[in-house]
Parts: sequence; structure tokens; C-alpha cells
Amino acid sequence: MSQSFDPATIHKAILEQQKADDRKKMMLNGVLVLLLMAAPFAIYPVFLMKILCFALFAVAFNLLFGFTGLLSFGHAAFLAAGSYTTGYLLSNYSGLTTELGILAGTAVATVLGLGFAVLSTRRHGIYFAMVTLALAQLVFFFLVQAEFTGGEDGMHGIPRGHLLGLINLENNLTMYYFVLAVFLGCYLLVQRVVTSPFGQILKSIKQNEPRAISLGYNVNQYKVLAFVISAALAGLAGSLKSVVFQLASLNDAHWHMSGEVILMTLLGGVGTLLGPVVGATFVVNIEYQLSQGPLRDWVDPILGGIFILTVLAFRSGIVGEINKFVNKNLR
Amino acid sequence: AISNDTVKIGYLADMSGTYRDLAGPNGLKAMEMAIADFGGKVKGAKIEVVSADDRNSADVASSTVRRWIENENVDLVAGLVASSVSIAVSDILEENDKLGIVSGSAASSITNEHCTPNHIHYVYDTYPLANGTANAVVKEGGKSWFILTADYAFGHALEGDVTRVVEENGGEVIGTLRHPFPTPDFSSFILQAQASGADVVALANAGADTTNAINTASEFGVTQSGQTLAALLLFLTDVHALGVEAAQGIQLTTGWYWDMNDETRAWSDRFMEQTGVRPTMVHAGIYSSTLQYLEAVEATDSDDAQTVRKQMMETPINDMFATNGKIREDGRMVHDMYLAEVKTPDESENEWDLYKIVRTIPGDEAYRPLSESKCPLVSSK
Amino acid sequence: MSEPCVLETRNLVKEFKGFVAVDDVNLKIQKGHIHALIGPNGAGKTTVFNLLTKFLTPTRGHILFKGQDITAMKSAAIARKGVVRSFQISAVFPHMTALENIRIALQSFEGTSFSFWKSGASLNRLNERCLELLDAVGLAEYANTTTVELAYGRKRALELATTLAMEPQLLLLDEPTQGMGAEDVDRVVELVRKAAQGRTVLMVEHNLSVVSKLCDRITVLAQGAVLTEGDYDTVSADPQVREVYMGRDGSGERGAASAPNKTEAAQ
Amino acid sequence: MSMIFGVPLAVLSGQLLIGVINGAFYALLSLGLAVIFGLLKIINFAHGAMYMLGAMATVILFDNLGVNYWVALFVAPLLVGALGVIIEYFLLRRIAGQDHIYSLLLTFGVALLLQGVLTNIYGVSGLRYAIPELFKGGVNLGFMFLPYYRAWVIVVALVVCLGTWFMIEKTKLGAYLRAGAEDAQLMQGFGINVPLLVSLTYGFGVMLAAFAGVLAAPIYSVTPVMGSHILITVFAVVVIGGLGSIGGAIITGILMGVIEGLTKTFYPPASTAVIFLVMVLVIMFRPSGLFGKEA
Amino acid sequence: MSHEQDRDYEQLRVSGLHAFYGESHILHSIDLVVKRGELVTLLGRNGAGRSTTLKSIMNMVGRRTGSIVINGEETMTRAPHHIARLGVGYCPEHRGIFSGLSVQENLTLPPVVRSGGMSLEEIFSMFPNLYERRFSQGGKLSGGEQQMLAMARILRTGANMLLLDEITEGLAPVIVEKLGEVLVKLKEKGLTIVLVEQNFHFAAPLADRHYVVEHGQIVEEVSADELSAKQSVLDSYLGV
Ligand SMILES: Nc1ncnc2c1ncn2[C@@H]1O[C@H](COP(=O)(O)OP(=O)(O)OP(=O)(O)O)[C@@H](O)[C@H]1O
Ligand SMILES: Nc1ncnc2c1ncn2[C@@H]1O[C@H](COP(=O)(O)OP(=O)(O)OP(=O)(O)O)[C@@H](O)[C@H]1O
Ligand SMILES: [Mg+2]
Ligand SMILES: [Mg+2]
Repeated sequence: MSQSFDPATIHKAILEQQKADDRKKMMLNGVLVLLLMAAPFAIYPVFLMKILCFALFAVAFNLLFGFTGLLSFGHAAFLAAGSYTTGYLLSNYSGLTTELGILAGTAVATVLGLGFAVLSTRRHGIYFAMVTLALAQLVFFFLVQAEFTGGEDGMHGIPRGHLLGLINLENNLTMYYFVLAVFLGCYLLVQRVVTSPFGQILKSIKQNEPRAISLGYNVNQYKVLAFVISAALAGLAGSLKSVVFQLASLNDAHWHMSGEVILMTLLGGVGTLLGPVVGATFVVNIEYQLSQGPLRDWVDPILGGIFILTVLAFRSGIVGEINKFVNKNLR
Repeated sequence: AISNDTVKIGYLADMSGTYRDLAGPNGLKAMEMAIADFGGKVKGAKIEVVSADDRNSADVASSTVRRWIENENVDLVAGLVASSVSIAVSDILEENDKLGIVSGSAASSITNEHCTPNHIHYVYDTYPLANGTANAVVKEGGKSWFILTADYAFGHALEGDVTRVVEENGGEVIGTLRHPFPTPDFSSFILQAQASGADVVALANAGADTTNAINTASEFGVTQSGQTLAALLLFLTDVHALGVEAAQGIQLTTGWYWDMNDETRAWSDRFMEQTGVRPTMVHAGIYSSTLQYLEAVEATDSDDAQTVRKQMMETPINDMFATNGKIREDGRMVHDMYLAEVKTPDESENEWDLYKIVRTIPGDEAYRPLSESKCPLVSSK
Repeated sequence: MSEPCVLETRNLVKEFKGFVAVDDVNLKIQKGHIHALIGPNGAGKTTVFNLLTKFLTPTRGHILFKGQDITAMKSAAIARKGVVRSFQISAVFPHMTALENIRIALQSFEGTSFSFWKSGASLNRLNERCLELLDAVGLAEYANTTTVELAYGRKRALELATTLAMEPQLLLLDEPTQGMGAEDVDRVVELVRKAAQGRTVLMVEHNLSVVSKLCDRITVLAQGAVLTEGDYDTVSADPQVREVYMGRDGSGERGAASAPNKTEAAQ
Repeated sequence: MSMIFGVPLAVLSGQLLIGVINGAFYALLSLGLAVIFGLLKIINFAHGAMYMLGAMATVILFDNLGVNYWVALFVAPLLVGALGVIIEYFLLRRIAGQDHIYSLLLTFGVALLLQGVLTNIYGVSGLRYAIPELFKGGVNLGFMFLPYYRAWVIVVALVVCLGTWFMIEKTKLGAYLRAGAEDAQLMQGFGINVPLLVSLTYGFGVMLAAFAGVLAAPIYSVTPVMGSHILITVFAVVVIGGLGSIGGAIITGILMGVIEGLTKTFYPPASTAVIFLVMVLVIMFRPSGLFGKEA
Repeated sequence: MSHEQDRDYEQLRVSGLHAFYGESHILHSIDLVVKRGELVTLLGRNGAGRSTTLKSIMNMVGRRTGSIVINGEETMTRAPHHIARLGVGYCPEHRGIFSGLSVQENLTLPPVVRSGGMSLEEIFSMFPNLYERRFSQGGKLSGGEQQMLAMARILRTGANMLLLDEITEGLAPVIVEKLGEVLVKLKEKGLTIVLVEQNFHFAAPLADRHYVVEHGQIVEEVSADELSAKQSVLDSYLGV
């Protein structure tokens, strides 16, 4: 106790540790990038793109849920906003280049996110979840009613078009690398956001909101910004998806989709960066494998079983459990 | 020649959701029956079946079909129930020049504005359903109509078709009411239908909505108060679920009924042995279309989509499902439809003894004439 | 009384559904003072704090900070003005390190709190100040320790350090020694004394030995209203105060004093 | 005939009555949810499935064992309640004290499981169940034809709702439950067998859902998916009423039935969306719902 | 029954008690014995493990090993509600008031486990504040009022062994004084009391014996008559 601690030494130790952590992060990022670059040579690219779109969606959701502590039950609305907007624009304005269509979809989702955020962030816990759910249901209702969405049938035959008017995206491999680039960009952005000065405030709000208020933070503004970023990324995921699959459908807007993204995130590991990616990969795969195999009539009950098992047996998710294991055994 | 020495058929349908009973796992059984009846091989080539649950999602369906085509060399995609799925899938088929046979979908747009040279719509669509039923009911004196419409594309289309037929026959639609999809409780709507005083209350919806509406109508005594109930899209499974008590007297149009003749009965008996239930028109259609497809493959010794489709269009269809059916250039398989009436409890001898066939509607009269078609494939335009 | 008044309340009232918790309270806190608010349980002390920091809205009355009416301001704005409270129940960010806890407070002066694109390393320049503050409360060695793992007393110290990081002009402390052992109480007394230099402190405290050691002026609340006001000796001599608050013994001392001698123990 | 916004008054009163009847269903269902959430802090996404089980059990018991409606009215909820106790004992108990979200996911999983298994056995077209002989037919009220069965529904649902409300808000057992909701461990430290209480409460909550299911069997199409459609709506009702508010759930249930009914009259396509609109508005202005205690 | 009156009757015997919260090992072999009618304190620094000891006795911690015998019954495998029914009244740290219940409901909530508890009137006369606010919600009480309520409600149950955790925390000196009187009365009635207390000034005159807890172990036992002799040892343990 009487031992004196020199702030400079401590500071140095802290910086060292930061550097070590950064190195680890870089390495992990590197591995991820390499894996994804090589993947289409082993796995069907459209399937990979599906995984990437959902992974982006889950990463976006996790920014809000895992890092800000806000459980949105309406994120499907942004996915749908992105996919319908992009789908509509690309189908109806043939002059539009693909990336502009995607940007427009993202922009609409962003604005919608701002609307949701303003209406919901003052509420807490379950109420927050329920307001977002209700708003998303209204969006769903709008999409069912509106003429341009094609109602139940959805939008079909959305052209993939040309990137920057030059690169033809009809080719699956080209499309894949475009989607991958966007995904990685967003993933790194989120990685940055959660460690940024802003991310620190989000973390503090998640852990102890009244205290953050008493330190002079207008927490609602922070929540709104986090929400908007999350919505924008979710919208981007939707936009990409509509280009990849060349369709937009009501499934994107259904509350089951909002539930599914929660499952993905949880299964992968809430509040971890890689978790949602792993979770999305897992869920998309499982659904696909099951619906092909002899158990195809049993997809729902099996998914149900996975829900139950996850919650009971590994609540911190795949990545979370691995982290725990590593921390316990290798530190 | 037959690619890879295999004819590979992908069966894609809703296996677990709302439309499960319509086609679903039993549809796969019907397809397997057809393959077995055909002999299990075409021209020495294997016939393989892969199947998947589309989960009623265009996303799932399209990624499955892409994968089937690109990685597994699937030649034919069959089943196809939800219209959103059928439309999405036919786009992909066209892109890759593979063949699809839609058996479960109702939307007439599938061979109209959404027609492609790569698919066939086999069993029925909303046009003859509306046509057949509305025609018959108006002719029996049901002049003023009140339509309960499921509020989405399919319902709207059906409503449009009915309105046209009713008005053409000198009737009048005095009210329409669009209800959300799905609606668990119809009492409010039935009450409004009763209050309208219309002769006929028509249900332009499907599945659980229709059965719910019929149940509620019977509970609120719609027919007792002198109104006629007309269900525009009602499957055998729906009527079975409702029971003749609630459904008796309802008129409906169907593409096929298991108890029409010895041939249909014989096939249905075999089907029931395997599945425990009587087949719907979709099950029968899947059986028939698979057979027709395989015969075309055999005749042309090819599994190329265009070759087979052309052959199928040139061959009249005569089997237990259809008499003199023909596939038009827009992909519509045109065959006779039947106006049926649900039996009364006294008439019905067992749980599947549900319909009496009132009238046969010749195919050309039933389906949308090519002259009205919006399909760009139609040469006469 | 030449010193200016930092905080003033005028006829402050808070009613809860017909129950008056704070009844027409006029407080004047002088600059540089450590001012104590004492009174029996349920007198309304915490409620007054809540009103001052706008965790509750006054039913009537005004609050003035350095002459400016802040009655209508929001909590966060008041905190940014320099009126900062620490909580009756320990308030920290449990899954951050001690250093990060303090950094959150310092960040509010940085103007980069919305910069979601900036690297986290940009915050490192705050670390030095954080460590200074941690050192001041004797927590330097725990800088990198996650807060949940800290013992209760240390959490309190951390919380105080965080509060100090806000450069408060007026510090509101609600029972800073509650639940602490003798050792910690003494440490906190020292801390508060240090923290009070150049600042004004308003504190609620039931431990009278702390009050007597620290406070320049004391306001006694009872049933929501001011009973009396003065320095420790005046107040503790007041028979009314003795009756409603201090009790016969009047010492009200707690663990801060050394263990009692035999005579007291035998009593 | 007098008209309101182009709707005859008679039709309107009919719609109001229908709204109240549907509201009684909502009330029963949301009451169960509110009991489970309010007392156990479990977000029971299996509630729709339990409602469905109640209805399915009624039909299956009749088809296989010839159990009639009146017996089913007791037996089906008891069976479902027992299943609830089992689910609580083997699953939910293990995540007690964890974040709400886990109970939501767990029960959602249970719902998927039950629904999926039954779909594979019974299909989705619906099972048939006849209105009990006693309630066949109806009475003409002048402005509408009221089937006897619907009248019965409203009476019995209200009685059950009020009884439940009384038990929870006014009795000692209710006080135990409310206290257990806040700090179960401490309650147990006082000598109360909280784990048992929790199991029974969950069982009771799902029994209410199953009871609604039995009432629904003769009038709605009984399918394994019947619960999933209604679930989200019922959740909205509970939130509007104020999570955990028992009385709120009942009153709001009826209120929402009426609002939905009126929407079905004036602008039918919005009738499922209207509840969510109301919910957004309510939470905007009354953050903890119409009858909720402050959050 | 007769042995229950017996002053030498061992009401609580804890031996070799270890306790864990998840991974962290908090108690390291605690041994203590409390006789009928005794008032024993657990002293120690913050975080020493005193509250954890009480919670372990109630079986409210993650995992325990060792032995806890209450009224002659081994309770290691007993559920908490069973332990309470043996006549144990527990007043937790941080009060544990049920905020949604009214004061009166809070008071009458814990079931009576034995006869001989106080009546509501007695309690209200002891704590007039509570009487005034009896219809308020528990959560709306002031800190001190909650503390009184937490203490008061176990007096009603007739428990004959009380585990009290920091009951003077946040109370005005007058009330603390009154609580002291209450404890004396309870002792006179023959109740056994285990008191965790920071306020040594309060505890010293009441207690028969003191245990000093440090790092999850009992490091010292001091009886009332040894107090002055061991003053300096105590001071050093308590960091005075
Ligand atoms: N939200 C509320 N609703 C109703 N009454 C309240 C509310 N908050 C506080 N009270 C009442 O107001 C009175 C003052 O409470 P307050 O918490 O300010 O007391 P205090 O002086 O801090 O007491 P203590 O020293 O015990 O903490 C108490 O009687 C309390 O019951
Ligand atoms: N729920 C918990 N989970 C993990 N660790 C805990 C938990 N509760 C207490 N601890 C740890 O156990 C140790 C002993 O805590 P305990 O509460 O028993 O101390 P105490 O002697 O009562 O001190 P205090 O004066 O702080 O109440 C402390 O280090 C504390 O951090
Ligand atoms: Mg207070
Ligand atoms: Mg303690």
C-alpha cells in the first residue's frame, strides 16, 4: 500500500497494453480479410454474399444493442428501407449507377433511422424495444399498402447494373468483391466507432446512464447518433442485398427479421465485434443446410431448439465463449 | 442429349408455413409417384430429385434456385407456391435458361405481366376461379355483390377479376372491403357484409383468412339471412378443415377433384395410401406436370429448357389430371375447370366426400384469353 | 459575510401527491464553504439534492447558481455549469477501468465526444490528468483495474475522483461516508477537505464527527423545512436539533472515532 | 337512419359490441402476458403458442377422447399450465436473473419448437371444432345478430380477468408475487418457497392464454400458427396498458378491441396497424403506458 | 422445548465455510459459534466478507462448502426458504425494500415463522415515521426510512435468530440510539443476534462477543470483557 506508484510508469504500461491489443486486432482483421478474399473459390459466391449482407446487418444491430445497450426490435425496417429504395431506383431509373442506388437506399434508411431514434431514444428497456417494434410495424404496413413495392409479391428483377457505370456486376465474383469491400469498410468503421471517443461515451451510457447524465452528457443525442449510424448500416445491408438477389420482399420488413438479427447477434456474441459476423454465418448456414436436407420440414423446430440451447448453454455467444475461454486459460 | 446423363428436378415449396398443406411435403410424394410411374429413368438417364423448403421467402427461394442451377445442374424447378417465390424464381430461370413449372401459385400475373419463356403455370390461377364462380352465382340470380378482399396484390387481382365478371353478367358490386392479411377475426367484416344487404358475399382471399371468414359467416348466420357466400379460392384442404357443416352449399371453382372419375379415384387412393390424406388439385397437378415433363424429355432426348418447353406446348395433355389440356405460348396450361358445390352433411359420406361437381367449364372459356394478355411472348400482339 | 453566495434557493417546494417533502426552503451557500445539510430521516435532504440537480422538478420556487436562475435548466446543462453531484449509492461505470471512468468525465470538456470516426488513441492525452486524479484519491495502482473488481470504499473514492474531474464549482455529496469503515471514513474526510479547496461543497451526512470536522456551516432540515442554521457548535447546542436529530447522547459519532473506551462500552 | 361519418348508427353499435368481444380476448391474453412479465420479468414470446395449444388441445381431446367443450374448458388450460410449469422448471429457471432478452429468446424458441412440431403432425389448414350445442344460434339485437357463443365469451372472459386482478392486487398471495418480482432471493430468505411460486405463476399465466385458446377453438380456425399472428398485437396491448400493470392489461385489451373494431369500420386496411400507431402515441406521451407505474 | 431456553444451547455453528461468487473465492474457512440469546458482531474492513457470511448462512451466495448448523439442523443443502422457517430473520445490506409494495405490505410481507413476534402496533410505535407513511410505496421512502422498514419487518415474524447487516447505515443519530434500545430489548427477550456493523460505537455496548473478519477469514475473537485489553489489536484490524 505504502508503495508509491509513478504515474508515468503506469501510463507507459497502459500504452504498451493498448499497442498489444491493437496488434492483436490487426492480426485478427488480417485473417478475416484473407479468409473472405479466398472464400468464393471454395464456396458459392451468392451464398457468401447473403452471409455478408446479414453479417453487416447484424454488425449494425450490434453497434446499438451490444455497444449502446439499446435493444431495437425494429431493425428490419431499415433493412427493408434500404432494399426497397435501392430496388425501386435501380429498376426505374436505368441511368442510375449501382453505387448511387445503394447510397440512396442507405440515405433513406438513415433518415428513417433518425425518425425512429428521435421517437424512441427517450424510452428505456422494454419500452424502447416495443416502440421500435411498433414503428417498424408501421413501416411494414406502409410497404404492404404502397403501390411501388409490389405488395406481397415484392420487387423482382432489380438490375445489378454497373459499378460507377463501368464495372459489370452481373458476374457473381465481381459482385462478391464489391460486397466484400463494402462489408469490410463498414466492419472497420464499426470497429473504429466503438473505440472512438464517441464509443467511450456510448459504453458509459450502456453501463450507467444516470451517471453519464450527471457528468454532463446529453445522453439522448448520443443515443440518437448511435441509432442513426446503426440504421444507416442496416439500410446499406438491405441495399446490397437487393442488388445481390435482385429482389426486395416483405420478409425484409417482417418482425421475424428483427428477431432473426437478434438471434444472429446473440448466437455470435453480443458486444463483440466478430460475434455478429460469426452468428450471421451460422444462422444463414443452418437455415440453408436444413432446408435442403431430409430435415427440411423441421427447420422451425430445429431453429427453436437452437434458440433454447444458445440461451441455456452459451449465453455469451460463440465468440463470447471463445473469448472467455481464452481469457481463462491463456492469460 | 440429356445433360450430365441426369435429369435433375428441384422441388421447391413451402414445407412448414401457411401453404404447407397445399403442396408441401405431400407434393414431393406426388412428384416421386410420377417418377416411379414413369419408370425411374428417361432414355437411360437417371432422374434425381432435390427438394427444399422455400420458407415462403423470395430470398431463400432465389438463393436456393441459383445454387441448384449453378452448382447442382438442376434442369427443372417444380412445386412453387407463394406467388412472390414463383415470380422471383422464374426471373432466375429465365436468366439461366432453365425450366420451371409452377403448380401452387394462384396469381394470374405469373403468365401475364410476369410471364417468361422459361416457365409454365400448370394447375389454376385466379382468373378462372373468379370467372367460374362469379359467372355461376350471378346467373343463379345473385345480382348485388359485396366483396371481402385480402389487402394485398393477390386479393386485389381477384377482386378486379370478380368485379369484371359480375358487371359483365349484369350484376353489381355494391361494396368492397379490404381486410388486412392475415385477419384472425372476421366478425366485424361479416357484420358489415350483412349490413350491406348484398345478395352475395364474396371472399377474395385465401387460406386461413377464407376459412375464418366462412366460419364466422356461418356463426353469424349469413346464409340463414338469405345471403349467398361465394369463396373464390378454396382448396380441398380448406373445406376439409371447415367441415361440411360450416361450408355446405358454398360454390367454388376447382381445377380438379379427386372423386371425379375412376381414374382420379384410383390415383387418389394410391396417394392416400402414402400420405394419409386426399390430394388437392395442386398435388394432382404436380404429378401430372412431372409426367408430362418426363415424356417431353424422352420424346426430344433433351433436357434443354426451350426444347422441352416447345415439346410440351405441342403435346396435348391427357391424363388423370386433364383432358385435352394445352400449354399456351404465355406458359399457361389451359384445361377444363369445374364448378363445385360443397355437399351438405347429409350428402357427405365421409370426411373427404366434400364436393359435387355442378358444371364443367371448358378451358378456353375459363382462362384469360390471349387477346387480353399483357405477356410480351404472345405473338398475336 | 462578504463572501458571495454561490448557490441560493428561494422558497423551494417539492410536493409528492399531497405530501410536502421540501417545504419552502431558502438556502444560501457561500463560496468556499463546506456546507452540511443534516436532519432526521425523511427530512427531505436527498430531495433537495435531487431538485438542485434537476433529477426532480421543483413544484415551486427558484434555484440560483452564481446569481443566475437555473430552475428551468436540464440536468446535463446544470452539470456542465459546474454543479456536480455524487450519488448516495455508488455510481461508477462498472465494466470500465478506473482510468476510463475518469476519462469519461474529462472527455466532456474535449468537444470530441461525438467524433465517432476518431481513433480511441486520441484520448490518450487525457490519461495523465486521469492518473493525477486517481493518485489524488489513492487509486493510481488500480488505474487499469476494471471497476467491478474494486472494493466498495475504493469505488466511492473513484466516484469522487470522477466528480472532481468535472472541475465542479459546487460539489454536492450525498452521504459520502455511508457504509464505510473507520479507515475509509478518515480517507474520505481528507479527500473532501482536499477537494474543497477552491470549491464549494454541499453535503448530506449522518456521521456527525465528519460534519464537525469538515463543515463551516450547517443547515438542519426537519420535515422538509429549515429548522436552524449555523456552525457546528451553535447547531449542536440547539435543543430542538438535539431532540429531533442528535438524540440524548448528542455525539452521533460513528466508526470514525476510535473504538470506545471501557466506560462508554459498559454504559 | 342516423349516420356517423357515413356509417349507420346501428352498424356502429354492432361494431362496438364486436370490438368489446374481441377486446375480451385481448384482455385474457394480455393479462396472462402481464402477469408473467409483471411478476416474473419474463417476456413470454411463447404466449401465442400457449394460446394455440389451448385451442389445439381442445380439438385433439375431442377428436381422440371425445372430451366435450365444458370439460375441455378446464382440462385444456390445466394441461397447458402443467406444460408451462415444466417449461419454467427445466428451462426458464436456468436463466432467472439474466437480462430480459434471454427469456424472450428462450420462449421464442419454445414457440417455434411447439409450432413446428404441431405443424408437422397436424398441418396448417386448421382443425374443425363445433360450437357447443348450448350456444348454437344467437339473438337478434336489432342492430346486429349476436351469436350466443360470443356473448358467452365476453362474460366468461371478464369474470376470469377480474378474478385474476383481484387475486394479484388484493390478496396476500398477490403481495408475495409482486414482492417476488422485485427481489425473489430476499423473498425466499423470508421463508417463502419462491421457486414453486414462480413455476405456478408461469403456469397460471399460460393457463390464461390456453383458456383464451379454448374459447377461440369454436370460432377461429384452429391451426398451429394461430398464435404467432396474434402474439405481437397482444404484446402491443400490454405495452400500451403499461407493462406489469394487471388492471391496465385488462382495460387496454378491451379498449384496443374497440379501437380495432372502429378501424375495421372506417378504414379496414389499417386495422392491424392501428394498435401500433396507438402504441407509439401512448409511449410518446405516457412513457410507461396508460396504467403503468413509472419506469 | 426446554433445551431451547438453555443459554448454552448452540443456535448457530458455522464451520469450515467457504463461499464463492462465480469464480471468485470470497470466504476462506469461516468458523463461528453463536449461543442462544447472544449478540455477536462481525467486524472488519469493507469487503472483508461479513455480508457474504450472513448471505451464506441464508444460502444466498453462488456456491458454498463447509457446514452450517442452525438449531441443530445441518443446512448446507437447504433452500433459503427452509432456513428462514427455522426461525432465522435476515435484514439484508442495502435494505431490500420492495419498492412497488406499500410500507404496510412490506411490513406484513414476511410470513410469521414462529410465535412471539411483535405486533404492527408495537412496530409503529417504535417507528412513528413508518406509521405516517404506511400507505406510501416502499421505493418512495427516504433512505433512512427504508432502513427502518427493513429492520422492522423482520421483528414481526417472530424469528428467534436475527442476521442484521449494517442496520444503522444512513440513520439519523436519534434513530440509531433508538435501534440500540430495540436490540437491548430483543436480547432481553432471548433472541440471538448476529450483527454486521461498521458503527463500532453503536455495536460495542450491545455485543457479547466480536468476531473480526479479514479476507474471508475470522482473524480474531474478542469478548465484551476483553475489549479494553484488546483495544489496540482491534484498532489495527479495523484500520483506525
Ligand atoms: N418520489 C416520491 N414520492 C413520494 N414521496 C417521496 C418521494 N421521494 C421522497 N419522498 C418522501 O419525501 C420525504 C423526504 O425524502 P428524502 O429522501 O429527501 O429524505 P432524506 O432527508 O434524504 O432522508 P434520509 O436521511 O433518510 O436519506 C420522505 O418522507 C420520503 O418518503
Ligand atoms: N455478487 C457479488 N459478486 C462478486 N463478488 C462479490 C459479490 N458481492 C460481494 N463480492 C465481493 O466479495 C467480497 C466480500 O464482500 P462483502 O459484501 O461480504 O464484504 P463486507 O465485509 O460486507 O464489506 P462491506 O462493508 O463493503 O459491505 C468483496 O471483495 C466483494 O467485492
Ligand atoms: Mg437521503
Ligand atoms: Mg457488507
